[in-house]
Amino acid sequence: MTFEALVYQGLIGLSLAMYLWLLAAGLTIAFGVLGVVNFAHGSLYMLGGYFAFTFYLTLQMNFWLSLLLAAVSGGVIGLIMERFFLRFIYHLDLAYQILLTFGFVLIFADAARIFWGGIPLIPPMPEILDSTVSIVGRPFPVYNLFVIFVGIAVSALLWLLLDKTSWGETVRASASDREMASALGVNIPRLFTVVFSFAAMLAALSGALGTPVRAMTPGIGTSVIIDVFIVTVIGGLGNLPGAFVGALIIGLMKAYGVLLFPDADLFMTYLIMALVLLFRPKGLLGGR
Amino acid sequence: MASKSAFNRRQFLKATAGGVALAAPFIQPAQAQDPIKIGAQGVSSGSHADYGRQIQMGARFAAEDINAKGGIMGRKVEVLYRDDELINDVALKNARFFKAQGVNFMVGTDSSGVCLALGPVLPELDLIQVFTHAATEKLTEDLVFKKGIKHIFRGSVPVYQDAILPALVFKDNKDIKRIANLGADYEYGRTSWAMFHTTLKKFRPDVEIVGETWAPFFTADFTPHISALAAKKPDLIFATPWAGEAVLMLRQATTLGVFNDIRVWWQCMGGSVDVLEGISRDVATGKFKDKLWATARYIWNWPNTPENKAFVGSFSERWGRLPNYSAECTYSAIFALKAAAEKVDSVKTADVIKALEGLELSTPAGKRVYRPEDHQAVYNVPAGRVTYNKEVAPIAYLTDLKVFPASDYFRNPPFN
Amino acid sequence: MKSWTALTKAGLQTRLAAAAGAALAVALLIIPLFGDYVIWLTANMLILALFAVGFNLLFSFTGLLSFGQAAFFAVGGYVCALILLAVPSLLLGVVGGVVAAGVVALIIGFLCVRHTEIYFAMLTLAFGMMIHSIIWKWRAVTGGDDGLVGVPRAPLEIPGLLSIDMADLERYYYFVLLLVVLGIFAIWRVVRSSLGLTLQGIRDSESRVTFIGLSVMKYRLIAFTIAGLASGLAGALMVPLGRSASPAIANWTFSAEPVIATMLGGAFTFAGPIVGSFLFYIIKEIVVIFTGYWMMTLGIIVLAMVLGFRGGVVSVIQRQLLPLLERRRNDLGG
Amino acid sequence: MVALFHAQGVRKTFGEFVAINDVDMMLEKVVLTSIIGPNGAGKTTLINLFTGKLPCDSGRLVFDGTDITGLTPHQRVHLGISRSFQVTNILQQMTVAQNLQLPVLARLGRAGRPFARPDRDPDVRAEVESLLSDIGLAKARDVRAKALPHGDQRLLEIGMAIACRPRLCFLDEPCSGMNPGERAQVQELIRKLTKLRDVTFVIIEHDMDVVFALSDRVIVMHQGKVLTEGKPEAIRNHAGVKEIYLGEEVGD
Repeated sequence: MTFEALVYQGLIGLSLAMYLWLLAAGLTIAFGVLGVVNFAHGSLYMLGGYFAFTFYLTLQMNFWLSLLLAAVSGGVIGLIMERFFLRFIYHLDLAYQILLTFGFVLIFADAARIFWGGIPLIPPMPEILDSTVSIVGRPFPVYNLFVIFVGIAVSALLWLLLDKTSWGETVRASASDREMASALGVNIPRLFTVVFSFAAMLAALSGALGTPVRAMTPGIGTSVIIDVFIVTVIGGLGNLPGAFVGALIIGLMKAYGVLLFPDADLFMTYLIMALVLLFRPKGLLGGR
Repeated sequence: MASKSAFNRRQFLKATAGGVALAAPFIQPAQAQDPIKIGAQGVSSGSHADYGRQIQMGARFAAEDINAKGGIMGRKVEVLYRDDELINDVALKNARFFKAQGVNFMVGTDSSGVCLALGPVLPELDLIQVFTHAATEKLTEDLVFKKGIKHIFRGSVPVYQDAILPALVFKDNKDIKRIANLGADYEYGRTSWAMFHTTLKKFRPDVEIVGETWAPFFTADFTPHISALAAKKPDLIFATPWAGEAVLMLRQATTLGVFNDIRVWWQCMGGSVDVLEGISRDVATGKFKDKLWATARYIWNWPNTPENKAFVGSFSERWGRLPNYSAECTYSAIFALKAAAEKVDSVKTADVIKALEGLELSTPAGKRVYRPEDHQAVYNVPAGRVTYNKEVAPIAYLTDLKVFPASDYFRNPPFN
Repeated sequence: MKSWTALTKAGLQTRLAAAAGAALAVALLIIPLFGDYVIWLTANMLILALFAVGFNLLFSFTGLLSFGQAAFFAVGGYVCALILLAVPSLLLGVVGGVVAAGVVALIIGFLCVRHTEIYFAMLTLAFGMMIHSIIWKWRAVTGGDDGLVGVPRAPLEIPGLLSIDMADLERYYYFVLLLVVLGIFAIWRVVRSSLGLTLQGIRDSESRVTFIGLSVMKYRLIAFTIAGLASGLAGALMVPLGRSASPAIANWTFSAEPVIATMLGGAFTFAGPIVGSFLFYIIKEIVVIFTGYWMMTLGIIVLAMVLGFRGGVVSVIQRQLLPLLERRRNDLGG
Repeated sequence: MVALFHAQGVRKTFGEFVAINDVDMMLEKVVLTSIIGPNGAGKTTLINLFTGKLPCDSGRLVFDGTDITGLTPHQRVHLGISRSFQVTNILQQMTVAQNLQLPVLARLGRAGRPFARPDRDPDVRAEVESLLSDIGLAKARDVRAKALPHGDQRLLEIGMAIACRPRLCFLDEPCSGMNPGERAQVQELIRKLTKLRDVTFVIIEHDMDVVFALSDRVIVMHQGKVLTEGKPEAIRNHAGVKEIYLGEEVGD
């Protein structure tokens, strides 16, 4: 692999990693705090995409606003999921939680068909981002740079939010020890609702970010979720920095994989996950 | 062969006679005035839902058309539709359901895997299916021609036209020396690419393959594949991912500025309405620099015949959408069944099979001939450059149409 | 007194179960009278039932949630298909499929049983999808996404003993019925056996079982392998039925079916997965008649089930119906 | 007196914290030993190391002449070391009888039999019956363990520990949360088994009445080290012991 390819594919991989990172961040935070594995997390990505499409193209809103509103709408969906459904099954076996969220996967997939139809939807590329810059002598999409920027910005915000605010403290406290947190007078139910809908927001943002380059179809939710699981498990479930590392690994693997082992990319991702779990049972950076 | 299948059938009926007696609610013997039932299936859930929708629209539209003109031999046509989810076992279940509902014929099926699974079971069901989307050459070459399964027919074009037609279109273009493949990593992508470059190399030994990448089903981001190919500076990129994947792949290609450097992007199935609808805006804004070429197994703006115009007009009126190839193929398949049945004045499977073999029929797509050897409907399909003009159509469409006689690019028995 | 009610309850339960079993048996035997479609559906239900019962041995009786059972189903199916395409012997195909599935389960299980809870679920998911991508990629052998098609429903032959033609769906249905019943019965015996006791012990308290001198890993692996064998048998029966094998049966979405069926019928009961498998098909059959949006409907049902009557159908019967009946008995008695 | 169990220079650290600090310990056959010490002295950790729940950082464990340092917990059980837990650890979903069947099956090497009904195995039955009467839960035979009152659950766990026919049995606070009656029953049971089956019991206990009434020998631990050991009377009047227990009254 030439140095040029190394850099160029590397950047491509980095942008892939950022979509995964936004998704994985939400999934892993929700797991860390609520202890719930959300199969519908990918469906929230899909809904985020559709929302962004509707705001941006159908309602002719400004692109940035559409991203924001899409994320918020995703958050609202998440809020409803937690407040009226998940809330009642925390005490139950893992399988019930998985099954419940799987039910949402089915519902959202058909809902997308009802509201947006079966055909792939893709809005035009916003002018400002619709160009390329020369990197190692080759045109590189500005949009991918934008995605990378957003990914890093969100990481920074998450860090500030969780490490520098009192709210972040309570989140981390209840992530490490629920009883202790509630003893400290944290309103656990409210916290759960907020955290889950925040996680949903991140998923929706990832999807919204994807709309101009990744057409939305009703089945997209199930096709992304497995990658996200792999990412979070590699990093360690409930471990935020772990999710970032996992996203980088899978993103770069997908990009370089095309050059190195073009015939085995799916297999490689699963292999990586299996190997990590075999040698670091709780993920690379350790999880719950 | 026919006699053999007849024998199977008798055996089959004998075996289930006991069941039939008590299964009145499931199997009604056909009387003259009962409707002729046609079972249609395709994928209408998940990412490819629009293809099943098109099959459904085509079938229902054909039925309405035929019934308006007095039905088939005076009997009304009734269409039953089911979602096959692109899964073999669901498709087989649906076929059994149709059988139980006493359908006379079956049409549809999107996935190659599904049609290959369904084909061999048709004799057991004693039902004809005219496949109207699935493109694998194995269906007609292996199952019909080599294995002699006479219940299989295909009204749509096999991979020949995705793969061999472009070779014919570009063989004389001396600027194209370096070709690359962005393949869908499954049989359809593998076969198409193999057929394309072997055919092209026959005419143009000087052409070299500079890159091959394979993307699995349900790929959300093709940028790694596209950039890997772009690095190889190809003149022509041959791409097989279809439906939603084609739409997002083409957008990603534009963001990578691929269309500045290449001369041609050949998009298999790019002429499909859902894809054209998806990429219309980019076409309108010249994102593809007129370098995007595509084909489909039927396109609404060819042939330029009154029959086609009438079909397109009334179809769009009925459904508010332009007909996709799967819609036209299904529509025409049902008319083929009508013609065959009326020709022998019977809806018995064996009779209709005989009648369909060699049947000539004028359809919106032009004249179709059902080859007796492999039961493949032979008809011409154009390839063209993707363009946009809202005066002509609300969505992107194909222009600069290159039409070759089907005989040039259809593989012929004995398929060696 | 306490023991008396306990007794009658047990008696009532067993009698009720026996009655239900008998009714089911009769129903299953006369199924072919309702025509091919019903035969076909029922055969599929039976196969899912066996698949789910195997899954449930892991889930309810060992405390492991596997999300990769489809892998073993697929191995069983594909190996059976490959054998049938080579040698037309149903028995050979089925046995071969089951053995292959067992071996693969043994290997994957060995790597998985160190884990529990979500990590076990994720690891099984990963290995399951590895099998899926192998099947998808190894085109020379598996036919890639086209799968293996035109698999003959070969006759059931034991040289010198018997030879039964299976071309006829009805005959094959009885073959499936027989093997599924045998398979489920075997697992039922396992659950009631010393081994079953050990597994349930592990479910209740890993450390306690360790400190009465048992290797938790070893017995988890045994359970995992048995579940793999059951999945493999289910797969090996499925392929000759549809006369094809496709990668879809190795996909994680297919691994979800036994989970849903088990939850639907009732986890932590033995009959749950069986009842659930039948419901799973019946519900979908009914739904698709009324709407093309079957996914949404199924999803709503799943939600209602998880939130509404959690234990699933079977335990609803046990918890709600039986007490009523008992009260009746007691009233009559006193 | 012969040494049944010998620990040499056993050490265990959790990060910075040294839980067990190079402990040497000799446990003699049929000498009922109690390990006492304030909370955090490392009593339970020590048992976890001896029984294999935790691996030793360094040191050597010898049981009846064989080095067991590297053995897994269940291997140690087979050699004759069993234990109960500080927090009740029984098979909640199963009946009392089943809770006792399992260790018996394990000892007889029949726990893996795929088709044999455990309750139909005459050997198992006989032994379970005697265990049931030993721990006085014969009446509760068919009750689900989780439905038992706390005291009975503790008894059941002791029953499971001895069902392994151990030669060395560690009981971690066997009497915690028991009423006087049950305590008496436990002491009675421990004495009986020591006599009948030569079981060497090692108990961790906070209730000094139990300790002094029961023990032949008392080991006092403090901050991961053995502070002192000796006959109960000696310990009762040991100055250092009083000191570390300051506040907590020793004996009455």
